Amino acid sequence: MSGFGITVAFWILAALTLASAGGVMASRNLIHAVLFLIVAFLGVSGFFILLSADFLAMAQIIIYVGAISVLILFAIVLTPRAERDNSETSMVLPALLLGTTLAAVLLFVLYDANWNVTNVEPGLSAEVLGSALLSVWVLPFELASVLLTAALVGALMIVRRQEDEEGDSAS
Amino acid sequence: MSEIVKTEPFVMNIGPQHPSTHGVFRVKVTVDGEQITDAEMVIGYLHRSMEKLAEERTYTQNIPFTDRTDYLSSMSNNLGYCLAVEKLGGLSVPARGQAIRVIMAELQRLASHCMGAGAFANDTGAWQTPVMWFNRERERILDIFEMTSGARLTCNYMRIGGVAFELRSGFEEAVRNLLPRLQQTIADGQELLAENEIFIARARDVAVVSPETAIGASLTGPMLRGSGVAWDIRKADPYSGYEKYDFQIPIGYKGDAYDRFTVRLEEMRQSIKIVEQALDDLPGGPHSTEVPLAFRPPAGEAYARIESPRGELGYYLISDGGPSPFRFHIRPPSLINLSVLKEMTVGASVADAIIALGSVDIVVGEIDR
Amino acid sequence: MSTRWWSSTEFAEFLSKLVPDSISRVEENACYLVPEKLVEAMMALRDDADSNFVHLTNLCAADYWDKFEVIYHIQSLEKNCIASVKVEVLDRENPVLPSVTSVWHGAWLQECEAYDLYGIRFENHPNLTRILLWEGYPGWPLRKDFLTMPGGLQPGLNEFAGTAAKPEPPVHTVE
Amino acid sequence: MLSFLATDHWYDLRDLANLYRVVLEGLDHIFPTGLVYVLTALLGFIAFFVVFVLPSQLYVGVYGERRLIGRMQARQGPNRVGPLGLLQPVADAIKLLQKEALTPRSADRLIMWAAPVLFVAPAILIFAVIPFGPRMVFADIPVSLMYFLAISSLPVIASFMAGWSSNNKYSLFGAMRIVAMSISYEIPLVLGLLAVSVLSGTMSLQGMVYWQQDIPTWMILIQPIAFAVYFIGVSAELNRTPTDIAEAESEIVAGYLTEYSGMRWGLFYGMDIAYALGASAFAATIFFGGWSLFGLEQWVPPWLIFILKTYLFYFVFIWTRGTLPRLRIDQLMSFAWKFLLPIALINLLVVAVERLIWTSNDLPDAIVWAFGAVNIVLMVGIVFIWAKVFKYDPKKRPTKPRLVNEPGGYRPVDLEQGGPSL
Repeated sequence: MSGFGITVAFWILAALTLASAGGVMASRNLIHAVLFLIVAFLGVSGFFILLSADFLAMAQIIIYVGAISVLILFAIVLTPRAERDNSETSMVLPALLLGTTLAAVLLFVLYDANWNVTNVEPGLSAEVLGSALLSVWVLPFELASVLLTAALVGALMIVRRQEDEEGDSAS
Repeated sequence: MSEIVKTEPFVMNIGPQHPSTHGVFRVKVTVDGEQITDAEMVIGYLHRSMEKLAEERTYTQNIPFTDRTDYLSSMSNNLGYCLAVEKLGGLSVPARGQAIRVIMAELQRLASHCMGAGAFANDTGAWQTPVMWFNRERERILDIFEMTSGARLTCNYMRIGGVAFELRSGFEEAVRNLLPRLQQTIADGQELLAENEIFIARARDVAVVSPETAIGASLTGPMLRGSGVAWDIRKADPYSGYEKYDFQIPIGYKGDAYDRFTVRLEEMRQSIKIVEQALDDLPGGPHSTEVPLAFRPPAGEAYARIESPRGELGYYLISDGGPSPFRFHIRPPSLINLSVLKEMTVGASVADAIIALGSVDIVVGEIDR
Repeated sequence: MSTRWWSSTEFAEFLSKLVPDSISRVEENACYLVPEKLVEAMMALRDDADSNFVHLTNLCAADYWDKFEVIYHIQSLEKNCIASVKVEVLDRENPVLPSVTSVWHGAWLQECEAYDLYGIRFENHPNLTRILLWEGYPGWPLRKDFLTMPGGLQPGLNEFAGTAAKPEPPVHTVE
Repeated sequence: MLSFLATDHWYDLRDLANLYRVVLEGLDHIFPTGLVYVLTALLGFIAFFVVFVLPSQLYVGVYGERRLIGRMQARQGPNRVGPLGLLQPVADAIKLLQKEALTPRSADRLIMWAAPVLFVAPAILIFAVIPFGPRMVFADIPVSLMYFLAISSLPVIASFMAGWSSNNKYSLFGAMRIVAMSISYEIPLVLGLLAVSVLSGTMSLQGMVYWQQDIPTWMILIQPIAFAVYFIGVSAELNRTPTDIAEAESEIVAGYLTEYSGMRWGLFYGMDIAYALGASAFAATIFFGGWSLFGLEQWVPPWLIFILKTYLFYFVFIWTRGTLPRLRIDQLMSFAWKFLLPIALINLLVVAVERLIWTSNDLPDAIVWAFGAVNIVLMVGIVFIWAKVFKYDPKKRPTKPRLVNEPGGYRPVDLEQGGPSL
């Protein structure tokens, strides 16, 4: 990471991402929060591009912006309005405590970690990523897919209604 | 669990200003997701109290009112009203007048079904193309009306005891030139819509009305025939000499929106057959009997009905011997066909409700009168 | 082939066998039923195999200054016959009649219309509302004495009395 | 293969990159180095947009579509403003600019204002990776296929914002429909394109053009299933008939655009066309050989070939719009999940096997023709089997009503012996 343009882009992206992440927390309206979240996702994908990880950046946009945020939006719209807004909670103090602790730990890790500058060529092509996922990391990859499938089936089971089952067995 | 995972129902207004309500007609639907759980129609936006106005005017003066009830089939409305007055007064119509009335009524049926079929195709989402194709032919029929009566939409052509004027020269040729074009357009409609996979997927099994429901709900016209009930006033109770013509009653299979559409298309073909026969042996003689302008029928009552494009159009007249009717009641097929609106729409999606509404082929002028 | 009209005498004879005491009087063009027995008689006419009046074609009301009449045109599709039945409503102040929606669903909207324009209340109607005019419209416009009724259109008056300015509808947010 | 014939002279119209380079070199003498980098980006966008997208939008998208649909609907179409009505799009734009952009009182003002802006940005970005010629691609990134998919998933968010913020029930319906549609059709679309990527072994659009030029073939001949899946998926994402349920004017008035007016609406309308053009350009690149035309690109300007292919594909969009009715949302959903997704998966499997055979046995390039034949046979077979499984028989369905001579009561349908199947 060098060069004037890249540095400027980094700071702009950082400000944008942090500001929109703050917006996610601060906004009362859940839809606004999700829209802020989308901006944060876009900012993160911008960082990936700055790191020459094109594939990851694109995957970030497709999966997080194109699919997950849209699903969240869909879920919010279909939820009854009474349960939609960010309501007050009595857990403000514990949450604050937990958040501060977590931030402290993360900052410590950031400070303490040994940030080596390697000579590895930056850039992660899709081929390299693909072969790594399906050779070295095949077990975690497959485990993740099994987990996701299980979650999918579980979600289906939860929302499945009684009358639907009857209709299915009849047909 | 299912109580927790559910969507929130909300009330949505379809109309009175909506592209698919064909006029100022409004349905208040309660929607759960895309599914309709309740439907309530709100009408009366076009109410002009014609039944009250008609009690103040003479029998002849009332003919233009009938034009304006069902404004897509003014000739049929004229005919129904004149038949009722003739029945009340015991008048007869000369053979030529009857034949001209049949030709006009059938051309009007063609024009009205052109509109109905095209608008229904528009409701299914065929973006304006069928509407324009059918309207092109409808315009040509309206040209013939203009040539005959001087007006395109509100013709005011029938009179008590016959028709207003003799046919213009060149009428027969114009109609004979028109009929093959109409055949072609109907064939196009058959291919473009009735045999279209998407159209079948949209209209088949949508808004099904069982024959029992249809009869119980007093449906008439293509709505009733679509449910497989063979009932056509032209056959069952012939008027104006319909018994002389050879035609058949099209009836549907299941009573869904698709059946109603195909029944309308087939009725257009049958109408062309009737017009051809009527033109072939158009009798000579006078076109009308002499009836005084301030016609005073004897005291009594009469109920005359015709098969209008939308169903059984009845006129119920009570006379007290005066120059104007004591009671003038129109049996509006559009309104009564809407009796099954709730049955057709509840449980369906919004898109299907639009199809259901389109398949009824309502005219708001007739609903509200 | 044309539709056979049942004459009033034929109809009265048939119905008196089916539901006794349901006919109040017989006139030349129609047969008058007793309001209390109306639904029973109509149900019997619909279900009896000989009459088979399954289709209510037309339902309308008429005002004869001193009384109302409600006219039913009922027909059989299979036998291709039609009959005209009437019921008198003598009470002008509070006209009430049993509803025939339980016999024919098709009576629903037509009874609503008769209620809207004549003010005849049909008992046991599932949802008797004004359909053509708005709720709260003063008077019943098709009555012969509409102009003399309170709230009716007075001669020389250009506006309906009782059409007060409506409040502006509140803004609803999408739920 | 002959090498690319275009020279480096700036007047060689076969490669507009020359002109662009000359301009940049000239500017390089004037401005400091860093600024030229920024100017390159700006100029590239402006060049792409002004030279190609804007005129195409106005004249193919607005004028051409209206004229052609007018022709299909037995009417004239715009023919009053200017010769042959050619100035009609300009007049429309001026009219839209003059109109007031209304905002309902109970709307979410900020989001309603931001939605058209967010809708426009991806429409411009999408053309950044489309190769117009061998050297005429603005950003030749190695994952341009992914880039295209990523960018084309963004307008959904803008449409949703538009629909939600208007605070109108029709708009909300449109927003919900477009969201549901896009997440359903995104999956078969990606899987279909993945098969293309697997076979050609690249994710770069320029790489795919070169691949098709080298074989030489068009991808549509090799992978008809992928093309069918792409076409259906992209029509659903773009709201073109028969899948325009998000703007279905006969059902939900104008969907998420109901409350928009003036140029805000105009931006949505114009950018809808730009997306359709982008999808057409993408299809022309991936499935129709892009700027190559079996050697002809050495004499004819490649960008011209490419633009003509794009317009040809766009014409199919117009054609379907003028012809087909619209499907219902649950039909579209079940079609996407029950038909398109399995068929895309089967296709992906078959293509992956073909690719494995090809690369592991070191077969010659001509083998892709055999693959193409296999794929076409497979497609026909799958559709045939599908029809058999669901007992689809169009000939047995009655499309005309029964005819009777005598009136009477209900006539039961006789379903015995060769009767109609309902």
